[in-house]
Amino acid sequence: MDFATVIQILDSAVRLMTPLLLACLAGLYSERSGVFDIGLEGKMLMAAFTAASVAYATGSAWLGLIAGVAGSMALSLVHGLSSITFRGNQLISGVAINFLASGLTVLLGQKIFGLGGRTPSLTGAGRFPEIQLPFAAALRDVPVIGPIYAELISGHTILVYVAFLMVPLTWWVLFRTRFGLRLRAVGENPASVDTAGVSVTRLRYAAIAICGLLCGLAGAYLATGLSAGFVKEMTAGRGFIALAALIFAKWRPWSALGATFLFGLLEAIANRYPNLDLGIVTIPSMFMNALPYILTVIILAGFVGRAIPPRAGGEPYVKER
Amino acid sequence: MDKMPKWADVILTPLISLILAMAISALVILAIGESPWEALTTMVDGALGSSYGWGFTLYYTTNFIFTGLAVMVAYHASLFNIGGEGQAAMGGLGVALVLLYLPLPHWALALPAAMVGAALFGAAWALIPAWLQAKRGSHIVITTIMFNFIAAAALNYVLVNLLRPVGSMDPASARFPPATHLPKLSEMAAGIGLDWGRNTPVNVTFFVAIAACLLVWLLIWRTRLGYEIRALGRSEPGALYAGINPVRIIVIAMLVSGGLAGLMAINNVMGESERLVLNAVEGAGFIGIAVALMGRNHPFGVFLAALLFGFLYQGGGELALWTSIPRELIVVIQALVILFTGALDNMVRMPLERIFLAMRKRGRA
Amino acid sequence: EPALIFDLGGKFDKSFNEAAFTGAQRWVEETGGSYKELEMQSEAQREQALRRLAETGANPIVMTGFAFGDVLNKVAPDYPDTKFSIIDMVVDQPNVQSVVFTEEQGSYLAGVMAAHATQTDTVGFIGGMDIPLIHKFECGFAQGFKAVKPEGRVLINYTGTTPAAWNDPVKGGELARAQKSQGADVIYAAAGGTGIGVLQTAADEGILSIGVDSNQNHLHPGQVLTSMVKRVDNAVFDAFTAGTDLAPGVTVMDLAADGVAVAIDEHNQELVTPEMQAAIDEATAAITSGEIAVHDYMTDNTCPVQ
Amino acid sequence: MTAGGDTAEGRPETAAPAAIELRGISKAFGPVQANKDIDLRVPKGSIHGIIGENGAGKSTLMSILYGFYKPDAGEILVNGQPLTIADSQSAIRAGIGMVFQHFKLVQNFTVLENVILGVEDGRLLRPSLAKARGVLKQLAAEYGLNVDPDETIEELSVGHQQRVEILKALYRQADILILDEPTGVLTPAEADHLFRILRGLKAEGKTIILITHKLREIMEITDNVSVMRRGEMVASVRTAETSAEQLAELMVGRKVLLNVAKAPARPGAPVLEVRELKMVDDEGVERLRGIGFDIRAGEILGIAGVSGNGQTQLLEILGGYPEKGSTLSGAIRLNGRDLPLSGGGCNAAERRRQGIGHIPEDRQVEGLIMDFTAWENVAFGYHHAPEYNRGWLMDNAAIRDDAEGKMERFDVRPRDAALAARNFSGGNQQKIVVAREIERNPDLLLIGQPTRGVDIGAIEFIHKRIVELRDAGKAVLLVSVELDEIMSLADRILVMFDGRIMGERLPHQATTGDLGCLMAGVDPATTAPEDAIPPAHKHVEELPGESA
Ligand SMILES: Nc1ncnc2c1ncn2[C@@H]1O[C@H](COP(=O)(O)OP(=O)(O)OP(=O)(O)O)[C@@H](O)[C@H]1O
Ligand SMILES: Nc1ncnc2c1ncn2[C@@H]1O[C@H](COP(=O)(O)OP(=O)(O)OP(=O)(O)O)[C@@H](O)[C@H]1O
Ligand SMILES: [Mg+2]
Ligand SMILES: [Mg+2]
Repeated sequence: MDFATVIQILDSAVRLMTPLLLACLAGLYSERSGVFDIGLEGKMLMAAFTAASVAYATGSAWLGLIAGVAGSMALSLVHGLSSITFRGNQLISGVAINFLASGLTVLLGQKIFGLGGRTPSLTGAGRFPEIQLPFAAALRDVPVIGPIYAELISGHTILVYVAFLMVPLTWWVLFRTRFGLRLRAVGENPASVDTAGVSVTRLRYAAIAICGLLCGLAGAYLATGLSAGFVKEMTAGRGFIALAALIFAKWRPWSALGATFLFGLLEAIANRYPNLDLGIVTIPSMFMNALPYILTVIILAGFVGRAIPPRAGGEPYVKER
Repeated sequence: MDKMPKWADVILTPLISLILAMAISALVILAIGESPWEALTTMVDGALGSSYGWGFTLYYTTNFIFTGLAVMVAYHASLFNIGGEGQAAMGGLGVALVLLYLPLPHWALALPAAMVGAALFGAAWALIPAWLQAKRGSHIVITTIMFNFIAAAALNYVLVNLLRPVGSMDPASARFPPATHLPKLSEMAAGIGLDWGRNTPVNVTFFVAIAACLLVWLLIWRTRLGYEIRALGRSEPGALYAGINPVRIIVIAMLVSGGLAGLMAINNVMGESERLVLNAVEGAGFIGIAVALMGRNHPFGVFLAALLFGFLYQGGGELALWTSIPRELIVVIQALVILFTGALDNMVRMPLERIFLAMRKRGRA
Repeated sequence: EPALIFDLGGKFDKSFNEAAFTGAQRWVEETGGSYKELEMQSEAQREQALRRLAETGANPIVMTGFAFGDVLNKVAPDYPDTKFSIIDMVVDQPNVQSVVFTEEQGSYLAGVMAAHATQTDTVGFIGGMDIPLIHKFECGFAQGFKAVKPEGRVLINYTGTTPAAWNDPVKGGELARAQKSQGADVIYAAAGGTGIGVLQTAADEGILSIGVDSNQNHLHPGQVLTSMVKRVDNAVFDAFTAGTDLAPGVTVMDLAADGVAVAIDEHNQELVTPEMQAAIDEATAAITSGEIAVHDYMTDNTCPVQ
Repeated sequence: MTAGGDTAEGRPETAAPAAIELRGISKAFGPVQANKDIDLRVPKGSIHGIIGENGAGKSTLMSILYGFYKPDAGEILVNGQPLTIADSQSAIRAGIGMVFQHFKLVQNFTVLENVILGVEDGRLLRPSLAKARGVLKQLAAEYGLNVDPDETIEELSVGHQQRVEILKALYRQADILILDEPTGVLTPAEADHLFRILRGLKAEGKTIILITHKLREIMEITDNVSVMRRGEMVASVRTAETSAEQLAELMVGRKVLLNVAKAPARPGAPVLEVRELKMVDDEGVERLRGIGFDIRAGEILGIAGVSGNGQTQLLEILGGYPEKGSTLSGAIRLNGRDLPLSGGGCNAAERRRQGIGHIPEDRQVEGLIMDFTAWENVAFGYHHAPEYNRGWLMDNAAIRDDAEGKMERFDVRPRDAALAARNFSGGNQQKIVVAREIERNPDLLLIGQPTRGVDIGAIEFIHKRIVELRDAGKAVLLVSVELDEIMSLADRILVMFDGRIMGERLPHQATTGDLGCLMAGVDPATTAPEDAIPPAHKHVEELPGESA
């Protein structure tokens, strides 16, 4: 494997990890506040659909982005209603949201565009362009650094940079601000927050809204950044992988970066080497495609140490029984 | 003292939730420019209006009973088994292997043999997530989801490379020998001179499913194992105190759960398609979650909820077949039913409780 | 009144279901007739749908997809007066017409074109779900390519092993990029909705792509080399037109019968050089005359070229 | 009108507005009426005690005052001003601070983070943390409230965690401090330290409300005391004008014997022998550091100690379910036979078969399945017993019969075997557990905190049954944090501290001061008396009637 190939694989990994990273951070906010969310997949899907629809109708990727966020937030609100206000089962709510998104996107898409749930292909300003960072062209020929800068770092859509910036930002918010302190506290022991005179409900809704926002970005990136339009079920299980990455990362932002990078890298390698020839055996492509799932199980089996979720996670906060 | 009578909790709450889900569904139908009333009549007619419709409704019901019971048994041990899909798919593989490779002269022999195969394969597929949960604490929700994906990949590999007859386009196994075909309910009805549900897939497995309901009820509420499953599900420290081995119970509960999910293959693989096709489960594993929840984790409730979802499935199928409403509408309706009966049930329960409390206070005064 | 049944992928699958729909629409436009259509919702419904249509008097009944084969074998004898037509599968019944396509031949031509268009001597193939039918496309494509460029390279990727593999344009795009980075400059996508992503990325990256099933040249004018069209629309149109006189037996829609072809229209005319056209014509002639026998992967699950 | 009204009116403090005045407070949780039309006056600068049985509604009342629950009816006046306390924020603003019975701390936060939570200055944490660090240092100096501000809560002992809770309140500049059962988890010395702090706060003019089950503490520190029973305020009196006996009677509504009458023990052969028992938990912390003792037939061995010093682990090991991932060494012998410490033979079911009964420390988490019916719980742990089974199936009718008999004999109320355990009151829940374990006639009965949070009437009953079991020639191991209970029940007393046995005493020789020192890890026999006994202990010993 030569240097150029490594760069190309890394470049692909960056693109593939971006939706995972955004969704993973989305889950991080929600779960850190004590609300488990297996509906990331559904929210991303809904966002991808609304983003693509509006981007197509208006010809503006930015308006699409806003719509994507709105679509995802709407589902977040449903999740909030069931798991915060009505203290329902968070897992079930998540399952329902995934179903809802998978049905509604096609139903509405078919009604609006008549293409069996697909949106028409986006062109021009309906998509987020790849951004060439300054001096990318000039530096391209500098050895080592040149390709890294020009090909790996430069040349992604804005949402990729946003996703990466979200990591330090999330870390900062979580560990350096009042909001972060309270958010972490409410996921660990909501009663401590409540007795401190801060509303548990409001904090959790805020967390869930951020979760919706980030899932919205992830979905919009899928539909208007990576590809040019919506295709039904286009999230293809990425929400679940993001969830696994979140557990792998033990609910920490920098680790989330690492975990999603690992999954992105795996997929990039599987794409590049569909039949991985290890000399003695050749791993068939069917196995390579299932590899992220198998790996997730292996990781969860505790080879990275036990992941302890936020203590109040999954439990509705009940003051009066 | 409970806040409201048990019947209200068991019947009234799900019923009102269901009505709410239906009301929202009606709005969705309106939003896509169709008539909810027409949709409803099409569904009722198609699913319940004839012995033909019933034949299909009961066929789907049978599927959902198995997956619903599977979710329910695990739930009593407070395990959330989302892996019914993969376990049922693997159960299909078990059925196929038994029927293709064992010379079974008669369905009455083939049925128990296939049941063993289905249950074993389904249980085996639940074993690893169970063991990981019990021993390493990895979250069973995630592992079972992953195992669904892995099952799909594995099944694809097996069907395409191992079981597919050469020259066949179809990633499906060969047909099972005719001797192993299960009697359809319509044939049994014809046997007693009744013209009921001709050409519908519902078969003897329906009775197996009902027997499974009874057995699961016995298991959970009448046996020591069930007692231990329920105790562990309610309190792990309590279970330890009582000498119940959590690892053992988690593994057994998941094996039973996976086995039940696997048994679904008797209905769809052995009873209906009579060969193993890709994606034979068609989401029944996920619907099992809703069925168990709506059924309040009681076998009788599971039966009723499975019937409801059987109706939705068949009625919705008819809707998509004969009207211009896309089939995804069923998915939306299912989602709403799951949401309202499973996650938003307190939205109904809380006001109901208040009403019952007020009534009781007035009664006392 | 004829009827058309779509398989589980649905009417708008960007693949043969959609092609069948197009054929039916054309028949409606030309004859002013009307037809019944159904979309499958679940496996168990196949038989139900067939019987219900037969009982309502629909004739002929056309269905797309090999998955109906098994059921049709069972149902057809019960309705001897009804004519059935099944696409992509052979069913041996007196009232059934089986329509099969020689996708390997069409793909062979696509391979020939790709070989002429490539400047890097490397082309790519991206399949959807990893099933034998798609290997048939892959193998034909590789044969055509190697016939022109024996030393060239064909990169092969499959999107996945679950039905989700048909609907993952993101992964399709990423696979296309991976192939491009390995030198491929023409990529053939046989992957349903995933293919949309492949074509899109190829256009974005300035390389050529080849569409499948329906004519997809118009999606990115000037950047789709061609589309390997499978004239399912013709099959449906013919069946509808024949009506109750539909001839039973196996109809092979091959290159000679215009069942498969590489689409050349105003969107890709400029890409087709005279020598490429000549090569296409030559290969077409050789295949129709039997001089070249394109191997069908399905017959033995192997492919003579790698 | 309650007694409180009369006494309060006659008092000189009424002239000044009370720090707290509650009028007609009512609160229901669903069908449970936790507080019924409650009036309470707490004069400024006083320490006010509140006592009452388990479930009497004390915590609920205080939580209402703190804005944690909303009252259904009633009025709250702070410093004479009517005030609606909508949430804890408004309570904090009104100068009210509360230390809850179950601490409301974030376990993996540092002390500093816990202190500033909810009262941060500004959006960024850094300035708040810096400021809090300064204030804490000052408070520590002022009241002797030392805690390392950078330690995480889970690393702190319970006593220190409580300090953090008090610091939280003081940091919020509370003038009125509510403490809900603060001493349940403290050693006598720690409790004394706490009381010194409270006196210091009182001297500064702060008002303190103290909830406790321990009459001795009420007598020791409060100025006034209110008694609650079944959600109602039954009396408010000046502490100086009442006695422990009178308060106990007010609490339960009848005369209570504060001491158990029992014949001297006639110990027989050893039933349980424990030798050099060591245990290291999964995090590598040594919880038991070599424990050894014998219990003989017809003897009650009491183990005193502050919770968290290895008693829980000891009970779990003897009960057959040592903590997951722990390593054990040493030996346990029952009736001369070795019991396995690990492996297949080491589980609670096996121990029961060998004749060990176990009343666990926490009935709600271990002893009962709260969602099971009473009859299902009667079989809990014994569900394999032949009399409860018929072949493959459990014999529910037989279990139910048995349960009804037990409920009858132990006076469990309501006598409805089909009621879920969670719908019984704490005392009755405990009676179900006690009935189940005692009526099995075990050779050895392990008992953890038999009367924690149980009302005085039920305590009396449970104590009697334990003594009866002893008199029937059985061995009893009694673990309790209540010194009074240990001293009145046990025939011999061991004191545990930090996984070790600090010493052995006979009840009639021991004093609370002596035991208290052992509980704090100081052996008065080996240390000079001056250093060992904290000054406040003299005071404790002067209290009448309690420690004998
Ligand atoms: N989800 C449900 N849906 C419908 N009916 C239910 C449901 N749950 C319980 N029931 C009804 O309530 C009755 C009692 O059920 P169950 O077996 O749980 O009772 P139980 O109190 O545990 O009885 P037992 O003490 O005999 O075990 C059943 O006969 C059943 O008809
Ligand atoms: N959050 C709640 N929801 C429902 N019921 C409650 C709640 N908190 C308390 N109760 C009930 O209200 C009653 C009074 O409880 P409370 O905790 O105030 O008693 P207490 O006097 O503090 O008892 P203890 O001595 O055990 O602390 C009890 O019956 C209890 O079960
Ligand atoms: Mg029952
Ligand atoms: Mg209390």
